[in-house]
Amino acid sequence: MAEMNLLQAINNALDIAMASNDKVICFGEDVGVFGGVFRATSHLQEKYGRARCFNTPLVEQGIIGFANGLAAQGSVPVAEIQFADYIFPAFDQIVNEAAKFRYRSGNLFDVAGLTIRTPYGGGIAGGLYHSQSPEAYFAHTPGLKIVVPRNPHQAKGLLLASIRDPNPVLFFEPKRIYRASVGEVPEEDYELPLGQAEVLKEGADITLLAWGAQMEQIEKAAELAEKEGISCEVIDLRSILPWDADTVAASVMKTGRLLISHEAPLTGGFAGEIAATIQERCFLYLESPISRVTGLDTPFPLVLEKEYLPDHLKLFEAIKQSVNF
Amino acid sequence: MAEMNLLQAINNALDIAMASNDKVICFGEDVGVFGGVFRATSHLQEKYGRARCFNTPLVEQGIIGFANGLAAQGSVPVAEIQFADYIFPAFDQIVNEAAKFRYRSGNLFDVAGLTIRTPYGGGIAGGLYHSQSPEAYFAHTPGLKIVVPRNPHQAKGLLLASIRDPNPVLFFEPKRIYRASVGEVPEEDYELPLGQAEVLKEGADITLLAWGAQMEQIEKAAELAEKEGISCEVIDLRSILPWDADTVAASVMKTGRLLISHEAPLTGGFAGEIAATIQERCFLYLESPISRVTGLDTPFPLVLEKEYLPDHLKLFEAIKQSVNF
Amino acid sequence: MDIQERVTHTPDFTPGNALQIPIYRVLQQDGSVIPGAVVPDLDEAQALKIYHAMVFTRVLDERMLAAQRQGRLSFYLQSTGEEATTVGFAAALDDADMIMAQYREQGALAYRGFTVEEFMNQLFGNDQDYGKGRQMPIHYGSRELHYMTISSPLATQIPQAAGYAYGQKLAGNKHCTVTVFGEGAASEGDFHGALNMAAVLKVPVIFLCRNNGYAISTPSSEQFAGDGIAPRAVGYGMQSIRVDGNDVLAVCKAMQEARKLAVEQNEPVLVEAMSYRLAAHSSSDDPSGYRNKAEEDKWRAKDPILRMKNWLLAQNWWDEAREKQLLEELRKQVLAAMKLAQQRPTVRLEDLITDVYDEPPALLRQQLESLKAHIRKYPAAYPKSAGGVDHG
Amino acid sequence: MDIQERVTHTPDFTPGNALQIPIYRVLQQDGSVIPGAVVPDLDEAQALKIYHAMVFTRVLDERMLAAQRQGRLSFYLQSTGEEATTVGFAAALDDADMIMAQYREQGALAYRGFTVEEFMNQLFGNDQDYGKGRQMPIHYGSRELHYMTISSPLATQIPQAAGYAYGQKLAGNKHCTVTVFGEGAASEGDFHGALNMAAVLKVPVIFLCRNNGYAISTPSSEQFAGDGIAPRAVGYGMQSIRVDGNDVLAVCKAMQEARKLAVEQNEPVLVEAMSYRLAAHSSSDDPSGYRNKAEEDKWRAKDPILRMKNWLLAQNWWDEAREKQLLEELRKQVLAAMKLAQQRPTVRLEDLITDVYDEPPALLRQQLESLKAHIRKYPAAYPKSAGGVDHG
Ligand SMILES: Cc1ncc(C[n+]2csc(CCOP(=O)(O)OP(=O)(O)O)c2C)c(N)n1
Ligand SMILES: Cc1ncc(C[n+]2csc(CCOP(=O)(O)OP(=O)(O)O)c2C)c(N)n1
Ligand SMILES: [Mg+2]
Ligand SMILES: [Mg+2]
Repeated sequence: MAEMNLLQAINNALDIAMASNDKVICFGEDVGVFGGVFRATSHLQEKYGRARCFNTPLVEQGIIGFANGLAAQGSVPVAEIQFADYIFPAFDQIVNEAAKFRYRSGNLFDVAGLTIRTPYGGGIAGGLYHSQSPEAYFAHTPGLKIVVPRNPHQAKGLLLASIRDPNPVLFFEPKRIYRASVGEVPEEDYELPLGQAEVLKEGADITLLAWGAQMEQIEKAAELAEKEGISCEVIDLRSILPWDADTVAASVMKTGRLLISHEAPLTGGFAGEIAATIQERCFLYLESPISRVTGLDTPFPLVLEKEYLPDHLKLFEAIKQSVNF
Repeated sequence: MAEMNLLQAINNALDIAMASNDKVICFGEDVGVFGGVFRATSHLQEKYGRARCFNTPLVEQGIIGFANGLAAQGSVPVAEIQFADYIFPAFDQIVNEAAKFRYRSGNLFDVAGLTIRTPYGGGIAGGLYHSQSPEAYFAHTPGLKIVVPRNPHQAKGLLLASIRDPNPVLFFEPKRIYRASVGEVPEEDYELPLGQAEVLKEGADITLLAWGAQMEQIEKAAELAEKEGISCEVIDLRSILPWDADTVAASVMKTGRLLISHEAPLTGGFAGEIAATIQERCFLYLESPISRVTGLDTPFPLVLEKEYLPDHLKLFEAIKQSVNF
Repeated sequence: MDIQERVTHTPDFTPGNALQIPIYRVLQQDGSVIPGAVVPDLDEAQALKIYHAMVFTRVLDERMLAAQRQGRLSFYLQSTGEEATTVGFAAALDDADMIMAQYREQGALAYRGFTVEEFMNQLFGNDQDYGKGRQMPIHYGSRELHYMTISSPLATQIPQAAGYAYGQKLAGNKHCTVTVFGEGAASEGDFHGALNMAAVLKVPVIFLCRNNGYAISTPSSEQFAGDGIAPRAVGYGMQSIRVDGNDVLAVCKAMQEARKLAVEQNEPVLVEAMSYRLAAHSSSDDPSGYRNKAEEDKWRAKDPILRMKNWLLAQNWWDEAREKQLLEELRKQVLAAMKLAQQRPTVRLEDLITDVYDEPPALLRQQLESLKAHIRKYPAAYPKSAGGVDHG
Repeated sequence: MDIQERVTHTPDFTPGNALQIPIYRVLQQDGSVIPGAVVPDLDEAQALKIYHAMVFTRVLDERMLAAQRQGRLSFYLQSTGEEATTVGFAAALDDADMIMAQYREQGALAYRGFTVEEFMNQLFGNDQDYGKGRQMPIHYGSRELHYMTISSPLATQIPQAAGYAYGQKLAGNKHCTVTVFGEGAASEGDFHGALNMAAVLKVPVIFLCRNNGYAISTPSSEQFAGDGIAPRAVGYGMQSIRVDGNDVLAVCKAMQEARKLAVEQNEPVLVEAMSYRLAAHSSSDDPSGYRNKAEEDKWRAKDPILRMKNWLLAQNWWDEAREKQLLEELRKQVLAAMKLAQQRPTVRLEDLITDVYDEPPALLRQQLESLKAHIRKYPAAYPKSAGGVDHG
């Protein structure tokens, strides 16, 4: 075990992936010599050479198009998009191409090896274009997997699993806690399962569900609630697509209440999908409406980002409201 | 009044919009001399000249980028994307640019005049890439309006309102019924309100909600249900963003049941957002879980598209299931 | 930095037409080789193989358009007039080079040996279609023949080809990737990203643009303002050549040379083949709305198949009797295969949910089960699948 | 079709370096005009106005980076070394021409008269910021000065500029649009769509590329393989010119000529200004990780402000005393304005939801009301807004 922050855990996972399979290739804007603007790919070019870790020109649609082709050829590309806010020029290559590659060819061809890493989320004074959480935009796309880790240990195991998963995976990294989240991480190679939520804490009165950096807020809110005698079950969804409805439904059947939180705007956010599914599966068990605590239905602001974000206090209030419905 | 099909109604709306405001400009792939591959822009170049109706090069991101700039300048661009399946290269210009233009500039600049028209939907033996219903991909984007008409009369009034609305509007046209949907359309200039759902039929037992071409299936299913003594309230949502939660909630408070249908895949579809909102607003009124009848969570198939689509029989079964819950 | 040394003191603009790239041509329409022209090495067997593929393609296109008109097929798309390009480029490659095409390159597949049955299975989306009846007709693909399954969104295959070729370079297998696209598709942003990345990363890829004058109804004069597509290569520091796309010998030779640059020097190359889309864009299109017959006739006179035939006749490698026999045989083959393909069973209901992921996730399996139960209840409404709902 | 007449019979490839566009330069570093060089018409007043804007920009950049280092500002981005480009191009325009820039063009705003207070209000996101505190520092905009609000996603403004200019052409107002972008941004797909559309549709737009050698850490050798950006214009049939971006006279003259082509002939033009990003990419960056000091020093010796100063001195339009006074004044101005801007109230809570649409829809109004109620409950947790929650 070693103490690592989330960035180091990601760097470590990439290092292990590249060492254990010479088909793994990392690239993106500034990922070469410089090691990426957040330094997630530090030293990889030094270790594995320019052919396997390199800068690309500044063209996201080209990067993902190139990655799709490389994956189709049998390589294992790990492409970085510098900020999740800049993934949209590659939307077509992800949604129309990567996601449909295997299906449309009847499994003649696939982009099994593809992983796309990108930092997401707010709380860093980034304004409209360095703060977005676009996971829901992709979650409407059969054929993709979507993963979001909450801490260094999770990040390493989930990233290694994503790189090796035989499907294209979008890996969203919570950049606000890149350095702030520190923890013990096994030094060896390990994987954590995709498509499975994790119950972090059992509880009786309400289920709290989130992913990524938002888990921190959820856990803080749960502490506040516990002090008022509300017993919270806390779940990290971890995979947005396919998502683990069974674990969530089992929890809600027990607690009778569900609160879901994400930073992205409410309307069309992934909490909506979860709420829709769970109200159907747990209809007779629900004691109060499923509650969503999210960003506002606006672009991401700068000066008032604290006001915009679903923090632990807003969550705490929503917990009380749900329990006192 | 004149009898028109849906395409003629759209052509007529564009004609009126161009005649009544010389700032209205129509362009896109093949929209010039040819009048568009579906002929929605027929004769407009002849009437209004090449400067106001023209072919563009084949580049969706360029078309919408160009349209954004033109709108910022004060013109009223009506850009056509040939198929909704091909809108994704323009995703960044729509989601990061058009939607955020006014907000990020503090209202110094806007793309008020922008309208994007595009044919969507399946049922035409189009397979993966001539069948998609991507409205939910955009519905997670504050700043956009999204409109889907169900018939010629609606199409004309909603398109005229969209072109004149001081916000960027995405206008999805149900291409399966371009020619099949025929009806009386007033010849004069008129607008129908954006952001308002329409109750087509009142009923007591269940609320059926859809939009666009799917309304036909919903109405057929309602007929089948009525024969079995189930009284259906039928609502056309018309605007996906902002959507009219008040009308839907009022209906569900009355009927106690809600079924929502769209062609797009279930997961992340807009029915999820509606179900999440309505379960919250109508919690104590719901007599059965809100039901979603949608496309499968796969890309759009070809040979088995009938099996894939949420047709009137699937809807009818779901209605019965909801009522007999 | 070299560029810093080149200085001028007058504000002279480089004109938009500073580069005027000529068309490389070998054959005249009468089949004679232009004196002094550089011809590819082609022996009789290969020449006849090429010709055969060109004629097959023409016959296939004619018959299948007719089949579409008769309502036997939902959609078809011909390549008439461009067979010299689509067959000629494939003939210049190693058969294991990867081809990532647009949709009008059935000639290349024919040259590589995609059988008439394989064509038909895709066109009719039956149980033998590699694509499992998911894509519209003409979206062929073959893993065995190193031919990437066609995808409708234009130009997406261009950066993918750069990536594929990068993988080939790393694998060190001395193969290249050829991506084919229209002059219309070359307007997409993906084209730009692809060529620039390929040039910077030095990958063995050949970008072959079929400049056939139209993108559906849009003439190339409304598609670009410059001297076609080839000069763009200079903007990326990439080599390029323009070739007469109706001249199979020129296409073949240009592609052989391009392949050498790609495979031996890891140099990407842009090749522009000048031709004309003689038929409608597809069975859904009617060109009379946007171009005149005189223009079509001018190009019909440049028929690439006739040109090659004339050359073969001049070589004494061909005669009219064999021509007649070949045409008859091919027509028969196509009709017979069509009949068979149409009679085959349709795709399996299960294949609605396979290949979305490597394994169908739980939700998809549930969706399939509900669908099956529904079809059992209303078998008449789902004639394609009702029969197979409980087996297969 | 002219192109059909140009024929060759040998498969000769056009090399990737077929076009070598020279750099147009007027001024030497010592301020002397190169003999025979074509210079722009500039009278003393305009020359001094340009110089003033350049020096102001440098002072602003220095002070604000320092402020960022002191933690007074979350972010800053300097334009050091590129002031001749960013001020020089603006000086060649009509003040009502639209500018759609990338983010490093504060020089153009300064030239147009954006006041130091206006700069500060944006940088500190206070109640006077036109952008209402929504975007990061340096995302300036001014409707009055025809300067489009900066947007972070790169290259998106390039096709927008083509569209804006099309609207100007239709309006017949004899104005053009100038869009500025880096050589890195020129790799984006939007660049390609924009230039091609502008060329085909003949719009009065000038594409000004600041080729400053780097895109964050990526050197231009890993950004493109060709001879920079200017030769790409030929691929679109568009005129182009390359200019020494550290030579304000050359930039100004080239842009004056480009503007004529745009406005008088509706010809889009590509202008490439060769320069160097002397500072870090932004306050978040440290270039020591990817380039060496020797390279920076080489370029520091080509300081564009010093070059212009030397010319002004040679013209007898300037002296050291005035230089000293100007610097002192500007520094004082900047510091004073910073202090004021920092002290101003912050943005209104209501502005969280305005401008998403022309009018906030019902759901947004509800969201604001809930937020207000929440802040009233926990005022200490929301210090920026708690005070104003019930008024303003
Ligand atoms: C991204 C995208 N936009 C639009 C279309 C619709 N479309 C299909 S073919 C075509 C024209 C293509 O022209 P070109 O590339 O010149 O090829 P050609 O048909 O001439 O062979 C268009 C616009 C598409 N398939 N994909
Ligand atoms: C679409 C997009 N991708 C990535 C970024 C992150 N980014 C900001 S600036 C920059 C480099 C830009 O370089 P260049 O265009 O040369 O301009 P310069 O900074 O040199 O002035 C990058 C990659 C972005 N803002 N937008
Ligand atoms: Mg074409
Ligand atoms: Mg740069």
